Amino acid sequence: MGVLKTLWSKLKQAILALKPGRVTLGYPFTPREPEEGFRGLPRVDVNRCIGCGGCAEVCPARCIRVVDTDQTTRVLCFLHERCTFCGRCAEVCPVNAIEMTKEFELSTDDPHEDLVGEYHIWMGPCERCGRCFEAPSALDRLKRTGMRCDEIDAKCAIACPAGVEADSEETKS
Amino acid sequence: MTLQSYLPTIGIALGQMLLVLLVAPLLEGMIRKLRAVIQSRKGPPIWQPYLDLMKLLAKEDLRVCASPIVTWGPPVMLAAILVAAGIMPMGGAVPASEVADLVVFIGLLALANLTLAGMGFSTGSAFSSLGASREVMIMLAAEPVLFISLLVLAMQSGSLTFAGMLEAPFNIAAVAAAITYLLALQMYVAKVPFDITEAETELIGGPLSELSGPRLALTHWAIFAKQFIYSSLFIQLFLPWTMTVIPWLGLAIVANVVLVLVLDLLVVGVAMSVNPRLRLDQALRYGMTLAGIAAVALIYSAAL
Amino acid sequence: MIRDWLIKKILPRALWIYHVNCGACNGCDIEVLDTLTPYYDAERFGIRLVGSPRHADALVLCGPMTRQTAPAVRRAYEAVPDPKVVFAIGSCATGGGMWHDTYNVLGGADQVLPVDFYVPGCPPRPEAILHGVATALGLTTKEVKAMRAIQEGSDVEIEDLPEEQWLVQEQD
Amino acid sequence: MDVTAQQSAQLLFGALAAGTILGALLSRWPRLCGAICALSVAAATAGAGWLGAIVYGSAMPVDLTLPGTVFVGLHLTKLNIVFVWLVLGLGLLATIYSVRYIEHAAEHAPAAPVLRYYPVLMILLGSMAAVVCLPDLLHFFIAWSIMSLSGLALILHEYHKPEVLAAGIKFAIFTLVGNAAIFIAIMLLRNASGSFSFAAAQSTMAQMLVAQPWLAHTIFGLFALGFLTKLGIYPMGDWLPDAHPAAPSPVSALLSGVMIKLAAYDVAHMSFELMAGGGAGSGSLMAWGMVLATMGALSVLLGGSAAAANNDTKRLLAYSSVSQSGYILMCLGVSIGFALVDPRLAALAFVAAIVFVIADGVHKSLLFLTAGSILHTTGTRDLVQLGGLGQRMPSTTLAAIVGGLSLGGIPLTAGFVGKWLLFQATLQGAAQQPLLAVYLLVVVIGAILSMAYALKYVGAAYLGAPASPRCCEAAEEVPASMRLPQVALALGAVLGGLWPLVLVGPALSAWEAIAPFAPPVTGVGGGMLLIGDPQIGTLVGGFVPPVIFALIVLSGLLVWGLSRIAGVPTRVVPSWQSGLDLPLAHTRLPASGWYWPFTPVLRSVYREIRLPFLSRLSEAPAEQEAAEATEAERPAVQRAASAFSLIDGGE
Amino acid sequence: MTAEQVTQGLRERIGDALLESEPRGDRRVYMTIDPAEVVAAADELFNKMGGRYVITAATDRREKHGSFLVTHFFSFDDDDLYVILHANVPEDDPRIASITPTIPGAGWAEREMQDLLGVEAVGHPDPRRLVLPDDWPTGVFPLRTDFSSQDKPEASMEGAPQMTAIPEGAVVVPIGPYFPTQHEPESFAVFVDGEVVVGSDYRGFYNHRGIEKLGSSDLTYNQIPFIAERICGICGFVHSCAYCMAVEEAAGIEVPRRADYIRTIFLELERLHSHMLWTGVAGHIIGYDTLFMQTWRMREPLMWLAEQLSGNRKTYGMNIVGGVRRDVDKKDFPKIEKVLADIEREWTALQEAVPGDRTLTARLGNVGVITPEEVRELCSLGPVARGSGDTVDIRVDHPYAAYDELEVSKCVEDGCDTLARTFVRLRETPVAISIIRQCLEQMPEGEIRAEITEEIPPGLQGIAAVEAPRGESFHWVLTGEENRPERWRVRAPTYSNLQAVSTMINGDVLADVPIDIGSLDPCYSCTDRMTVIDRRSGQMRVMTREEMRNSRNR
Repeated sequence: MGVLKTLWSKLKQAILALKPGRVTLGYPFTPREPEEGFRGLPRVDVNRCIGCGGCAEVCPARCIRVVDTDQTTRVLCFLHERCTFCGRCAEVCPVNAIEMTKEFELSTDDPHEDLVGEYHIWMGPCERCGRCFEAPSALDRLKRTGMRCDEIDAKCAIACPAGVEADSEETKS
Repeated sequence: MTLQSYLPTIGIALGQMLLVLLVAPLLEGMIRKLRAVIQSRKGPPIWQPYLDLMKLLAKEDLRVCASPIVTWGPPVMLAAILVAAGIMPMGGAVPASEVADLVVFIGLLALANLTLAGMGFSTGSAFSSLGASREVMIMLAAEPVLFISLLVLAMQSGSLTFAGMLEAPFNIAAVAAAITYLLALQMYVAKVPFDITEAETELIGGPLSELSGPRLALTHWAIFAKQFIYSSLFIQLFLPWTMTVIPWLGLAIVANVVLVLVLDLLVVGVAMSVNPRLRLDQALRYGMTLAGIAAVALIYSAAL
Repeated sequence: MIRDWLIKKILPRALWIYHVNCGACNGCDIEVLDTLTPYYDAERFGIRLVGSPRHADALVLCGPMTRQTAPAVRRAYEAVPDPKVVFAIGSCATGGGMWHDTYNVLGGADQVLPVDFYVPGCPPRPEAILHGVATALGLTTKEVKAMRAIQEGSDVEIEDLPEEQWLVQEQD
Repeated sequence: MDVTAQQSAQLLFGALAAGTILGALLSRWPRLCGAICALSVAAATAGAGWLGAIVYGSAMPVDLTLPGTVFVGLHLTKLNIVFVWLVLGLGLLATIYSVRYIEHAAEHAPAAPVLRYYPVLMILLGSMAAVVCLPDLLHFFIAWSIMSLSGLALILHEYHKPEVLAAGIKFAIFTLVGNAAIFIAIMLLRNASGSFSFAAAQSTMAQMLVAQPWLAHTIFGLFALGFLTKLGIYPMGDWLPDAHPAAPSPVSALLSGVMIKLAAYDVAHMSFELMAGGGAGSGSLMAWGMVLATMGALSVLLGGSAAAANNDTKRLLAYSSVSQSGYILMCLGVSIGFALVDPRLAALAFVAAIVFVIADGVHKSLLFLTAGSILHTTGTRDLVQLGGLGQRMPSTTLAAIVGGLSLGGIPLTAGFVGKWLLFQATLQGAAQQPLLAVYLLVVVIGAILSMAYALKYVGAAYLGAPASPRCCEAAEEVPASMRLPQVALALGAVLGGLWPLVLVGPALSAWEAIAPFAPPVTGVGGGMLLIGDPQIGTLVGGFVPPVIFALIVLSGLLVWGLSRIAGVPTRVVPSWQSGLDLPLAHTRLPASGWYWPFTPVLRSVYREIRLPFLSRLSEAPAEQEAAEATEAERPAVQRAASAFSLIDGGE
Repeated sequence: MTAEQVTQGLRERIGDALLESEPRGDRRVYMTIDPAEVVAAADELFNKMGGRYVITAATDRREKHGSFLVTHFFSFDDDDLYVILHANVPEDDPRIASITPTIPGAGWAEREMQDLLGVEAVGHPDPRRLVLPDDWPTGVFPLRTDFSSQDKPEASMEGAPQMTAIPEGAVVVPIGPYFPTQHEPESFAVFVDGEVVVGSDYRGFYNHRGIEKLGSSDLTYNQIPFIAERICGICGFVHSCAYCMAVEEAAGIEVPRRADYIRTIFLELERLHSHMLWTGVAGHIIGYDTLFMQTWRMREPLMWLAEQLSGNRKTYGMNIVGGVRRDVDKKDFPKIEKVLADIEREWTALQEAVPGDRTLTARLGNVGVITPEEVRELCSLGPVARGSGDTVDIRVDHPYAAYDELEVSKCVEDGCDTLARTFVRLRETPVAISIIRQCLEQMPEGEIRAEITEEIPPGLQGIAAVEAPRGESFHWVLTGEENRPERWRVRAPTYSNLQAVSTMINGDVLADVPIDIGSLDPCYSCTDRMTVIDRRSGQMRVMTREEMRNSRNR
């Protein structure tokens, strides 16, 4: 009797399992976009970037390097191989130069070559100092060295070509 | 009879062996497909086991010890199972009836089991030794059911040869034997819930855990072949009428293969999809209960 | 000869995987498992998760290589029969992730083993893992490549950038 | 012709007598002494061979007198000559094996001098050869007693060890009781017939079965009690598992391989010639047959379980002897039961019994010798301590594997032929006597148990990794004179399996000799075993080992070729331990852990008869009790401590 | 027990050794005691008053205070009270009496203290190395402030774990570091006689990544939520949430109510996916792959939903100190409702099928037994405790986020075995669904993130406990200078539960061990965590372009 009961319960389970039918997606042969709002690979609009380095400052994985190769060139180097795609860089960017794209097909056989974003920023007389970034909250405030951070010049805010005067003025004291 | 007169028998047996060798992986492939269907997914192609085996034949052969049992175990295991396949009835015909009977058949399968267990004990790893120990224990639970339920037929027909057993009358004892055989089929083929020997998630493959490359391929092949043999034997011995209605032997063999596929899908495939693996003691209790039922059937049929 | 053919033609269609966590947070491991489940069903390609490295063709590494796991991972690598492929899944296995500089982490998986394929992501979506495996198997092609850009106004070409030594402010 | 037979008998017993004397004289030089004794046994074996040829050449049994006497007659039939061969063939191999084994043992234990070994061994062989041939019951009893006494002396060879002494005393007590039963039976017969002659006993028994059936059955019962004691049938054969391990290994081989088999001869002899030949009704024969077979079946199960649960090489083998004796007795019981009802079936069962006797003689001796080799080289019998000897002693291992396969009853070995015949016999019998269906179940379970214990012996000792480096790393292959007997026996086991005629042929002749009233019906030719059923005119069982062998070789080559098709390289790697690097001794499953959850069940099945005064003498049972006690406590202790067992234990 | 009663009781027991007692609201009481009386105090709190031991933390405060701070945390669940017991251990004699003999569940925490800070627990029954790798040099303590976050002692990849004595006749079955049912590296050496477990030894912390060091050296307050989230890939949100709440409590930041609700939604989404994941994995462990496939199929839409709501399937990246980063929009509600409805429908069918399945119940019943007494002694949590009749559920007992306004029913079973733990998880799943529905209904409009204008002053403390799918996740933050915590201590629920494994598996059969361990829903990466935060050196160095591109490790 018990055996029959077991068999019946097993049969029911099989039927239950058959109900949804085959759900397997066609990926990778048919493309499949991530959901709206997905945070993929960050890309920098190099022409908008003002080289403030705020992204490097807040990055939890510390995968963004800011290097000044000479007095007029600042290089932002994104080491995507250890990027966690948290989107903090895009969040804090004062000029919205960073976009979290939907790219997720990042597999590669050579991450050190392929998973790099290297952005050479032309630093004009003002922006090279990077002072136009102001942290969104007191907790994010720059406390560390690691950025070239000259004395803050109030005039900069007015002259800023990136159009962040209002932001800068508000948060600056 | 001289030994030369057995040459045709040897030829037919070799033919059956080849058939089982080639068809057995298909059986596994179909089962995997069925499992995928029950699991709501597409699953691998049905010829996947062939690809697996071919791939394994090209992989490096890692050895943990130089024991001849480990070196020769897999070929011996597969050979023993193939010979068992060669002497069993196929398509309603038993060419090798006088060459080997049921006792030899069981002995050959036991040789395969013992070889597997021996291989497990040889490596010195806890997983494979425990797996080997379990293999013997499962044998202790499963073989009596298998043997006794087949002996019921032998008892009814008074003969231990397969040719004689095909003639066995179909009565209540035979039905009981058939049911116990069917209920224990999962145990013989060592699939979930009775894949206790290999138990990937407990013993990382048991006796197979130290095998790689061609030796793993042969062992897998032997397991697939065993699956075919046990299912085929059920069709042949307990449902012989399915074969006798087919006039032509070639067709009967095809029908045999098809019926084995159907049986395996319905019983093995479904059962392995909806059950968790049992613990060794639970499996043993199950096996011994079935053995007890089969024993009653045997004694009843002896008293008939 | 036969072996070469088998390795080239058959192996990619029957890739058995052994999963090795070198210190991951679980995220990647779960996503690796997820690729086996009905929606993604890696078994379509003959991929199977196996219990013993002896049966494996591919090692799937997740997580940053911690000091404690490194010897065990190396043993697992030794235990896999040739030919073998090593995948590094997730940002940690690719480049050490957030932990790349802590005292107990050696870095990415390639600090200890030769890695053949990397799938970054934190964790990578199951699709990304499938894509990585499919790329390795030759079913799809690599999508990502390095981004180099120079702001307008600069008169330097990337190729022209000198191989001089840069003054780097130590970040971390 | 008589002269020649007499001469060969003279050679047989003369050589053994010479061996006894020379062995005693030369005991100062162990190796020389052993070699001389081996030579004399070889000469005796030649005599036996010659004698056998003569017996087989004549249609009638051969009668002669025991050399050196004028009144002690020898009666040689095709049945007992098989046993004479077994005694001397295995005796020869055991003696050859002894040369280096005893030398080594004597060096390590001066308390067990060679003087107490070879002469006694020669006497044992002589008495065993004589026991089966003596037609006079008194002479028989004297030879039987000499055999028992010399056996006791050899068991007590190392009596300075308490467990050996205890085992010897246990053997003595059991044998005393058994022999007393035989003696009383002989005296009762003598009382009735007025003569010790077997022929007279036969006719008296025939009358008595009609006139005083209860007395006749008492006499037979007493005989059975005595012989079953010797045969090692549970419970009266409980001395066996203690005594066999206690004796030096070549002696264990002889005790297990030969001596207890002589009791099988006597059971067969007494039953057929006193009861069946004497004209007992088929009903009482069937009753006796079933009693004997039931006791046999019981022994099969008990011995098999105890063997599968044991962790001592020689003790495991000794228990397996209990089990195999059970098989023999089962066969004999069926044979006796059906002797008058269905002679064809009786013949089948009888043949099975004789095949079992020969096959078990061969593989059991072989396995005891390999166990002796282990003891010789590692100094231990404990399977828990052993392991991984395969790489250090390849020849012994190969021999042990063959022996194990035969013991386990795997096709193409001698052991399988016996099981095959037994299956045929029980199946046929079950159609007539449903009780035999139960025996069929016993045979099935016994067969699987035999595989389990054979695998345990071979697997735990030779395969895997060494558990205790102390024991196994110093192990080395034994000298050639010890390897030779092992290889010879292994070849014998394979030959018997591949060409069953060498086993079945003598057994059939023996059947003809012992049961002239029954026609032979089993057909055997060449390498084939075929059993036909005259009633339905078809084959009911068939086995052609050469064909199976050919098939295995062919398919083996096929799959081997398949596995080499890609020509893969090999690499030696350490075993996979989940990424850890544990010492092999830790991850090796000790023999005590095999076959869970059956081991505890199996262990409890066989209830050893404990003689209270002996357990005080012997340390071993005390240890065992202590071990059991701790085992019972262990889970409780663990659980109590487990609140923090991760942490306690410390460093 | 109120804060006053606790203080009173403790004062009676240890008298003047209670140096200071400072209740903060009704829910916290901070005490400082003389280290000599720590065992007596622990005994009083644990055994007499019936408190639950939470964790021990040690902090290197030698620079400022010249001492190590050893802190034991206790909880009174019925009264929503946490008791924090500080003891200052002098720097020249870093030793304190071990409370492990009194509270077995403290064993690991004290070993960890010895490993990482070199504060010796005197009288510890098993002072073996716990956390650091086998090849770690002795006498180097990574959580001390003089150990720079830049330091990496040379790895030799040698050295083997010390194993406890192996019982006679037992075989060591290494369950891990790499074992198919454990998807994380950790090693249970199970001692097996036949197949019966007669003992075990655990070597974990393979996943030790140094999180606590990162969290008190390199990272700032707002970087830590992301690293906290990566303590665990399954219940990461729990950790980031608990961290943020601890900082918020320390700094007195008022989080907008809407943010609380959003956190609650994600916490429950996480519980949902975690329990479904567990059910599948449990099925996989016992060889029931269909269960695995089907539950994970049910779970997948949840992952897509999470991706849509947060931008990632698992590491949501939602939390930040002061609130959350993304709003849950009204237009997403129907989608959430639909996913929940689908799951609820299928889950109900599953929930009905499991108790009637004889093979499943036979496999899960009566194995991995842990009695209520053992639960209390070993301080087990979550479904492990609730499967043994303990009613602790932080959501109800110590409400946080929006739970004080929601109806949460506790799921308690008293089978004490693996089956009971399974039932707890099966029943908690619909509860989680109902909580999310309540959140969607009751969620107020408003800001999602508090404006933080002030820097957080050093020396403040905050604790937060969150009911993770596995039990109580406990975070303690001691604020420091330079915009980063001085000490951040994490106690994942598995940390307590894992210590119960040896008790659970003893006497079971080897075949049950994987599912016994699995029934904890163990999360080794949580347990092995450890990040600490450290100052950057700010040094300059020269590297080539190639080097810069290839540099990964520093």
